[in-house]
Amino acid sequence: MSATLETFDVAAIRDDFPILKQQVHGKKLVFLDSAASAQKPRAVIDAMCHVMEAQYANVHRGLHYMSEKTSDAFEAVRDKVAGFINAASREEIIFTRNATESINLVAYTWGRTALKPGDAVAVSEMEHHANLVPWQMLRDAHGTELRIVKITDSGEIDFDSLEQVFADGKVKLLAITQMSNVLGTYTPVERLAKFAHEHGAKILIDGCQAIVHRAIDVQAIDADFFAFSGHKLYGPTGIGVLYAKREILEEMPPFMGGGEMIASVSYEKTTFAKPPFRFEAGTPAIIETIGLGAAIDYVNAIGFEAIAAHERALTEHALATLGTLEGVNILGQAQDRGGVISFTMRGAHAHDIATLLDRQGIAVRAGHHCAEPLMGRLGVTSTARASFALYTTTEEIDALAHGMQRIRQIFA
Amino acid sequence: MSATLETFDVAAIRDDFPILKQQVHGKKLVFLDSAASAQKPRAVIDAMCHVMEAQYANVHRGLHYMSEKTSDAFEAVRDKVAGFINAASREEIIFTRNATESINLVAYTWGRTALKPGDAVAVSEMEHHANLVPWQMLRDAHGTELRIVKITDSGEIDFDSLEQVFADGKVKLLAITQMSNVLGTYTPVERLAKFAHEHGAKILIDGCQAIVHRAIDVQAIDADFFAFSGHKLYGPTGIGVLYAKREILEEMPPFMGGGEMIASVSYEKTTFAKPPFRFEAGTPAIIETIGLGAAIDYVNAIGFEAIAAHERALTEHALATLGTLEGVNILGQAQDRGGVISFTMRGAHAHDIATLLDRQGIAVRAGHHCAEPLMGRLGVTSTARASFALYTTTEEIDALAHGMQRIRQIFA
Amino acid sequence: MSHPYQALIVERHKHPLHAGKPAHFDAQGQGENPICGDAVHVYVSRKGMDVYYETEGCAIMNASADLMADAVAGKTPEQVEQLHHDFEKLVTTGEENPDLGELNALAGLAAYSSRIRCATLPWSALAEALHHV
Amino acid sequence: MSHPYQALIVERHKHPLHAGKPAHFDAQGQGENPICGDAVHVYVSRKGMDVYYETEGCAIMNASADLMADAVAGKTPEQVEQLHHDFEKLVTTGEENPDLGELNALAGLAAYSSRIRCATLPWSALAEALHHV
Ligand SMILES: Cc1ncc(COP(=O)(O)O)c(C=O)c1O
Ligand SMILES: Cc1ncc(COP(=O)(O)O)c(C=O)c1O
Repeated sequence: MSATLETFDVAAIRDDFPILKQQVHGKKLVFLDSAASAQKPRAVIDAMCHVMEAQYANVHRGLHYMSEKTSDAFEAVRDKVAGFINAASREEIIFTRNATESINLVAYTWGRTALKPGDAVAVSEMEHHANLVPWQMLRDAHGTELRIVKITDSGEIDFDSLEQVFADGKVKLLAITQMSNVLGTYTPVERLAKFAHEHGAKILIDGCQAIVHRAIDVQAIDADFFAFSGHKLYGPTGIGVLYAKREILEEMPPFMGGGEMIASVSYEKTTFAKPPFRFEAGTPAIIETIGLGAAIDYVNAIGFEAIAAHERALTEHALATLGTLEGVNILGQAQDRGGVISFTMRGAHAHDIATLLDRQGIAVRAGHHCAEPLMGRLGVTSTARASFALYTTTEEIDALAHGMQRIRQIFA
Repeated sequence: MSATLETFDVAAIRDDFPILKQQVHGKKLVFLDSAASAQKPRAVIDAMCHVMEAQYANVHRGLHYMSEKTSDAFEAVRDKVAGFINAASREEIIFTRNATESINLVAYTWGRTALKPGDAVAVSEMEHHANLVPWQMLRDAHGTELRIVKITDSGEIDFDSLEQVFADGKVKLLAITQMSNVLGTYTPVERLAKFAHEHGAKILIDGCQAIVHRAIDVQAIDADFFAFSGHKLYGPTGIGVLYAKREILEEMPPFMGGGEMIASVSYEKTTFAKPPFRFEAGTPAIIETIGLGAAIDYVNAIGFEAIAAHERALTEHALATLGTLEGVNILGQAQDRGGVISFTMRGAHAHDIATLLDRQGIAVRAGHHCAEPLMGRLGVTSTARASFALYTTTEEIDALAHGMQRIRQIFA
Repeated sequence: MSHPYQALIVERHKHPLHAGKPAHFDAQGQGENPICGDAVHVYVSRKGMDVYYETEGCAIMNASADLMADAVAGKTPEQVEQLHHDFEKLVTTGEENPDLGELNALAGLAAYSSRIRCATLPWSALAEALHHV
Repeated sequence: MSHPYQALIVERHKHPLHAGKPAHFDAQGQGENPICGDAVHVYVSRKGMDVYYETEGCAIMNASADLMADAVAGKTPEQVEQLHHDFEKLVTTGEENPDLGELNALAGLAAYSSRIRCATLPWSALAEALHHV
């Protein structure tokens, strides 16, 4: 982990990721599917092993050494996450399984109390199912409305459409991605938050993709809710985060019931703990939370300035290289876009592309990327997608371009 | 891992658990808090490392090697869990974060559709909050009733009370523990299931504690729902299981919305996937599920016959040793009981006991053990609790008894 | 494990022998995979088990449909059922089966569990059609 | 880190000097920790800052209450507030503070974050009482 802005040493970074030495079908692994889930650095693996080998017990109220130490390590990650996204306080950080649970938690608790039947939730045309289906389920169970903010042909938020959707004042929540997992588009979240607030709505930001590539400041954004997953941020699976402003959390009823989330229990009347514990029922993902802490340390040590510069160079190279390939069409052309590139090839189905690239050791994803309605908007049924991480190299993008040429030859 | 029924070699087993070599306050660690969460064998740690070092990608529909292999390993654990509890099919196994989520899932989905306002849910007096609070929340949100089945003074289910609770035919669900995490009592789940079914009710079994110590056969029990956590079964945190009969799952609406749990999505109408995927929204706890698979393999290799025999011997030794200590009172005296022993000491608060034992390297838990109403029933505010695992030794129980004597001297 | 894109697969995808909707047919069936948008429509003429199809999807599905039409030609419904069964086994286990002839070109799919459905979709559609005959 | 059960702690737990409800007092306050059932009731006579208490709980809480009564005797409310503040710092950091005298016996608690509340509960109860004076 020897990278700084001046000396972003991708070879040294790759050495931190054991899996990158693997071969696939006898070929060097070229992993271009990090937007689905990123690989894990040695530091994360070691942190998790260390818990299990040397310092493990259930957390909170243990009263013995192993439990005290494990609780301290666990709760220290709450501080770390708060610092990472610049939350005003640690109590605003709730641990969940993944971003999907974070968003569902909001829909089930805040959604069913702060929203009234007839109120509307607005989402954009480029949401992941995780930020669409919970609002559909809320609509069907609770009588709220679901409205769709259109995107432009270049794959950016259409502000005219946004105005229209908010015109009658019924929208009480704008639930929107900070970075599309299909088009790579970044949305202008500060502007969107300001817009939502001026129109009397709260904003929930799906930060799943953005948090991997950019420094996040929830206070600067003025986000009401912010959700992300550990596994895309070089951390383990099984751990996600929901940030929400303290005054909102204070008012929210609990989601699941059980241990940890109570203040006191009797058959007649149970009182719930204060946030964040009110929202964390049962034994938490202790090992995974500590793993997430190590992932944040890893990313911080490299720094987002360096990461963003590296990824910007990769993205530009990829757009230039893939964009000129005969028969290849890149979807989306937002001004502000990151290292997620969806494409199609004339005469070749995305599935065929993915399987044929895989034979060459190159991992890309193909399908609707959990964004079916967006596929409809783009007029395709599926795309192939290459996505970049801090360990991705220019050579890997060249390998992808070369692979695409071979596929073209096969299907020509 | 060289144990068989004939040669249960606890020393060899202890070698499989790296943490057991740790010292605490300069003393040998005596870990008697496994009922809160068990330690992890090398095999589990290795399995998780292996995923992260050599074979990781997001699961399902990956279309590339790493994703295919990871999906296969992940789904193989579903078969393994099905075999472990003898479910009729793999589709009856749903992965959750922990037992708490498993029970909440049932309360939110089945509870809000199959149960009608006025229907009753019955729980026992010795439930963990995880199997009480979700039913209170259902009562308060949905208008169901919550009824309490009494326990006898020896800490067993009071069948007269059970009859009374079911007398008016309103109870539609009996939600009950298979083993008390406070008293160590096993409940007669086959008999309870038969009773519930004869009275037109379903049965949900909280198998969190029992599954660690006994072979489970959900078909022989005729359980409708069965819940447990991986972390108590020598597996990682962040992974739990809900078993439910297929015909019940088919009818259940989804819990959380997002990726993985859909069949197709449009703004107007989303159709949900079949069980089990319908209930698994978002990126699952991939690494942890594979870790759980390794834990099951580990336990199976030793075998429950050997484990149960070892733990029975430990429990008898503990009851004999602690039971005769001046001033020490053991709570509960069920006929069928396992290696979880709660006790109090005259003149010493449970918290003092726990901290003073900790100074001697002995980890026990103290408090209400997430079973506040049971504390009231037992006439105490808290207890100290020692709990045993397959790596526990007789010497450790002797150390506990010795430690208690020293505490007695301090407070005498 | 053999390569999932044998020359024969690519050939049949590019130059299918049985694609298109026939003027006459006795029954039809369809299959859809909403996950990837794959869709197939199968048309059968009872006499001689003459099969045509229309597809929207990947090369594997196209080739599989075309090879299926070849393989079932002249067979009885019972024989088709047996072939379907053997074919499912082929693509899930990867073990070639001499009875399956050119269908064995799809054995390499076994390494790609998420692609198996692409190959079996035409067969399910045909089974549906035969149920309606 | 010092042992959390210094002889003084055990001594004061067993033979408290300020336990019991006094016949006369100016104010009272209470503290409860539902997690473990600990409860404390504090009675203050304004003159001389004379403190008595009733507790239900562990040795740490009992001893802390008794040492607190000693420490605050004769102090002004402002001085009590300062002591309270210093005491919280003591039990969270484990760093002894010469100004705290015998209260330093509780410094070892810092290693047991879940027990710190046992020691601070009497102080919160006293603060509540003084607010009502
Ligand atoms: C009997 C019982 N039920 C439920 C639970 C809750 O388990 P978890 O915290 O893993 O969800 C526990 C664990 O403390 C338990 O002992
Ligand atoms: C933009 C976006 N939102 C939400 C999610 C859901 O994340 P998870 O599956 O970790 O809950 C993803 C991941 O696929 C995503 O890319």
